[in-house]
Amino acid sequence: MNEKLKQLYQSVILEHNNRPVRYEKNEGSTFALDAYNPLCGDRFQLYFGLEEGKIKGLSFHGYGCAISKASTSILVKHLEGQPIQKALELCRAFGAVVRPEAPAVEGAEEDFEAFAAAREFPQRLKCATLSWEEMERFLEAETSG
Amino acid sequence: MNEKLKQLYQSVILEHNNRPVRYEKNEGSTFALDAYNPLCGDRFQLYFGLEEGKIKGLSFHGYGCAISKASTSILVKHLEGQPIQKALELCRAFGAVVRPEAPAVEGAEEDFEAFAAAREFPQRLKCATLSWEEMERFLEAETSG
Amino acid sequence: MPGLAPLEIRQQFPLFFHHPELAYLDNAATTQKPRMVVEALTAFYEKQNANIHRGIYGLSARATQQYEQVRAKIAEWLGAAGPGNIVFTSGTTAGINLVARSFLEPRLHAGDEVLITAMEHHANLIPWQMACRRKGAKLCVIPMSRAGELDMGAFREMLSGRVKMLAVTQVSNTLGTINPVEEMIGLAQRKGIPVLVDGAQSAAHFAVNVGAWGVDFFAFSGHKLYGPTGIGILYGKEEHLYAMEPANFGGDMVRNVTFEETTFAPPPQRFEAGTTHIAGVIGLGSAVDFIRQLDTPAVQAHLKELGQYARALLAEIPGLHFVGEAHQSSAIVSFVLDKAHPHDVATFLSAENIAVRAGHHCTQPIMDFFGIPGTTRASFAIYNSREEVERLAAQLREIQKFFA
Amino acid sequence: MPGLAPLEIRQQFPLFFHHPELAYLDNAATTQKPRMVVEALTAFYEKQNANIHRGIYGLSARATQQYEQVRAKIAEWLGAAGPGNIVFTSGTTAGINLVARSFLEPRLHAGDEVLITAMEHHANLIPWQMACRRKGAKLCVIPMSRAGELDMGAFREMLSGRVKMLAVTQVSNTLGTINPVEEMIGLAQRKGIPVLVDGAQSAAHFAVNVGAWGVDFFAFSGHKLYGPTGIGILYGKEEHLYAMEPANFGGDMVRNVTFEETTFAPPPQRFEAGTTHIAGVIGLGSAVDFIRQLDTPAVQAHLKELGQYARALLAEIPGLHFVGEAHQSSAIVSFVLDKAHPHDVATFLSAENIAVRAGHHCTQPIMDFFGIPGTTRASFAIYNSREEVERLAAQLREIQKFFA
Ligand SMILES: Cc1ncc(COP(=O)(O)O)c(C=O)c1O
Ligand SMILES: Cc1ncc(COP(=O)(O)O)c(C=O)c1O
Repeated sequence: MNEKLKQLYQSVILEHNNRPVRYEKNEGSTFALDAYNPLCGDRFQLYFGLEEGKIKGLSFHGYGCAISKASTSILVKHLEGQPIQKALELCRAFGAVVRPEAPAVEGAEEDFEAFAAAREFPQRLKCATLSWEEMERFLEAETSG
Repeated sequence: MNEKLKQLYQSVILEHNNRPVRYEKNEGSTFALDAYNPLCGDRFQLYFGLEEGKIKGLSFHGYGCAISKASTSILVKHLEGQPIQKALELCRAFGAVVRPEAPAVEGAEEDFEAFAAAREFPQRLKCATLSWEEMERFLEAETSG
Repeated sequence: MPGLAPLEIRQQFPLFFHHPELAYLDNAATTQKPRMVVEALTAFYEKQNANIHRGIYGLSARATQQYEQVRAKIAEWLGAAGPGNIVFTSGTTAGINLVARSFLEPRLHAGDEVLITAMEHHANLIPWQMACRRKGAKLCVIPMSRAGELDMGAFREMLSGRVKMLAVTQVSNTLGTINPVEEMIGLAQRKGIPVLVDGAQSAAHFAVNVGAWGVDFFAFSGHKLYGPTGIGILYGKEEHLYAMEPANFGGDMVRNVTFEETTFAPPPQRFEAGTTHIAGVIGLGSAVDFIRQLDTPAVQAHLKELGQYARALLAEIPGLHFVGEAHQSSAIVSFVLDKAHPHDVATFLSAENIAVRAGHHCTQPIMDFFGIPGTTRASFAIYNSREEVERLAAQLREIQKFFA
Repeated sequence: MPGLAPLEIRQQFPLFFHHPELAYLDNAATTQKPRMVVEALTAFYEKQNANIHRGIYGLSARATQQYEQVRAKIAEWLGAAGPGNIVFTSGTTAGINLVARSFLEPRLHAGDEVLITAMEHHANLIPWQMACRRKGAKLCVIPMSRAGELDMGAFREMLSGRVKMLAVTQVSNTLGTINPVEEMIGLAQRKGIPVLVDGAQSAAHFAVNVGAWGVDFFAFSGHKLYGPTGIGILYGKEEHLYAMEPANFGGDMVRNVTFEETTFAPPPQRFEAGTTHIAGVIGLGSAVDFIRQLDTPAVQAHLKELGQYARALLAEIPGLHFVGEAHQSSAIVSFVLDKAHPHDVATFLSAENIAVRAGHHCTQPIMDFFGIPGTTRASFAIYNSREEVERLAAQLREIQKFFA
């Protein structure tokens, strides 16, 4: 087996894939984003509310590969309780870590760094960013609207 | 200018093109066949009747290249007055002269032979056979029906 | 050819010269191209290139002749009555859409039914669904077993007087199932129901005889047949083709045009509006030459053996479950692993130079039926070998352990 | 490039290596292919071939990337807002048909009008005619003068509130006329009328800027642009593409599929059902690279000069009459001879290795307008030379004598 890939998975991904953060449905939440990639079928729901401009009660459910599931789990871990503006910055910081063309980011969250290895597997980029991009779009609409 | 082509045209074609046999409309004829090649636009009407099983009063009108016009003129010349069966044989004999894959025909009419040169210009085959094929279809339907 | 020597055949495919280590097991998506096909394309562009049908000069006349010779060759190869039955399309998808829109829709009425099977590719599903929706007709689905075999009893019962069309794939691109299309055509036609067979997965390796089958329509793609992209074939019965309106209007498909009125050329020209994919036709002709020069029984035996060998080795991997276990099946093997998602599996395989496909394979309803989001699929062609099957199995075993 | 050296450029086209004596003057039908385009195709098939969009392994990922890079490149080249405006089609004909059926037809009602011009190619005529017929709308034709110039006064008057679409060719493939499309787009859009420009004859050599023009749709073919057959482009405004139903249904263009219901992917994917002509896209990308690396003003000056030179030499031949003598015209020269039919002329030219086209050029209404059955047409491209024009004129002079 390929060593780079093993590393990518072993550092953070397998752990979050096997023990995801707040992996539960919440049909009654104020917001439910649908992060869906029709080309591959990966699909996660992100449940949350907004209280005093902060993301509250964030959880997720759905089905996808280890990378998409782990990246969504990390999203939940980092965005819960964040003010909208800060959450948006985190989304952008995550994107900057995984995108091959993006400049390296100083001081990015540690477990974002695991996904830097995904740069070597560009065909999996979309898996890593699926939920993050959906959330980013939502937050952008919130801040601009 | 190409000598083969000049020969092909000079022997028979130019003459019939410039002085076609019975080149006249006859809207009142019993039959009027429409020999038309939509790819190039050549189009001739063949006017005639049938009397006692013989082609009578054959004339033609229309527009086409020198080859198609001359070959139609020669059709008119040879088929006028012929019994259906003999006319059909002449159509087949003409086809056999011009088609590159056909065996040479013994005793074909002399002015058919001019068109043998058309074998070297297969892209013009359809011009040579346009009216003949239309007539052949008609005669086949007559004899089989 | 006495038996099939994969390594020798492999040498006819330039891609493996550039990727010698690659185990290319994604042949159901597209096949690689033998040297002679690439050379036919190159030769056309470099020596022969001209537009067809309307040119008097030599290049154009020769291009036209070559083009029409391919039509005749394909007619013969498929067992069609003549070249007039062969329409050049851009692929299977375009062919099926043409039939759904131009053949079925005008004769479909509210309350009518269209039959497809539970294992159709989206290309042989959505066009019928849309025709049904536009006409208020009903799309009925022949059910299948957990093994991925059609329920022929149910099929017989569904063949009512309301059914206006049956569309079925000869081979499932996801399950590998070979459907009894000849029997199905017979049953449907006894009730006067026209049948389209989707030959995307079968045309390359199966003996097709549209004439003997009496099938109404047969569609396939060049690119899955060792041929170029952007070209495919729709076979149709002559009376059907004559009854159909063209899908596209333009040059080269008309008899007469004025601003008030247009009359169309007879088929197949009627369906080939505009400048077609001339080089693609030439390349497809070369691909058919390639296939015909192979020993078909040897090819079939080779693929059967590869499929069986793959199933035998993979069956021993703990936590691996096949998706599709039909008795009659082609060299297409789909599976899921208990702990590893198909994409992760494919990524790990890719890192070891094994190309497989992961996902729904454009058959979402099959995924829904089995309650899974996707499968990993290995699909074989003539250049694949037992050694590649072994590499696949060995890697899958490690992946399964890694994720367990 | 300081000026254009036809002989040097000619060396980039392998066809002229195999046919060194050929004066290829049928470029309005299809152009020859430079070596780099053929090599891009070969390289794709030999080193890169894989299906796109759904593959996780390296080959497929790279093919997808290359494919989408071509889309972005073409968007930039055309001055489009982004790659989302660029739909890969099989050619101009397919693109126009898609717009007529999916954009115009749903918004066309009985009594509405569609405007085209008196000089449209069948591909930019019949699709609109058919849409009008199906909806009981009226096809209105902007008249032209005997010189082959549009009557702009009449056009302005025809721009009523009933008009739902204007479709116009930028360059007439028969007359050579260059139409004032920018002005026409402006006039139509001031009345809220969407405009399609047929770029089949202009995309290769004209500076196109769909963004600056504000045109709604722009369609052209790869094969007339030094690119492969079977591939073309439809540019469309984003809001229009979003509003349009796909023409074909199948794989890769869906969001969700069940037997009951299908939802579609956003454009442009929505319009690219099934496996597309992947190699053709790669080849088209290379053709655009080829064109961009040329010095556009020099190309235009060269073609203008060739056209003018041809018109000057041919004007001296007794009994020769031009068909199309617009003030603004492209390097396309159509003519008739008093005594010789166009086909005979083309045959005699072909025997001297001069390839021209004879016939109605898929513009029957133009022939009806001039009361002729066809023309002989010489159309020039970057590799043509003054010497070829001279050969053409010399032969025509002899032909005219021979038939006189
Ligand atoms: C002005 C014009 N429009 C449309 C077309 C049709 O292009 P294609 O045959 O490549 O679809 C052509 C080419 O023949 C043309 O010259
Ligand atoms: C069974 C089946 N039908 C139809 C298709 C569609 O073929 P294409 O994408 O070449 O149009 C495919 C290929 O993906 C297939 O496997």
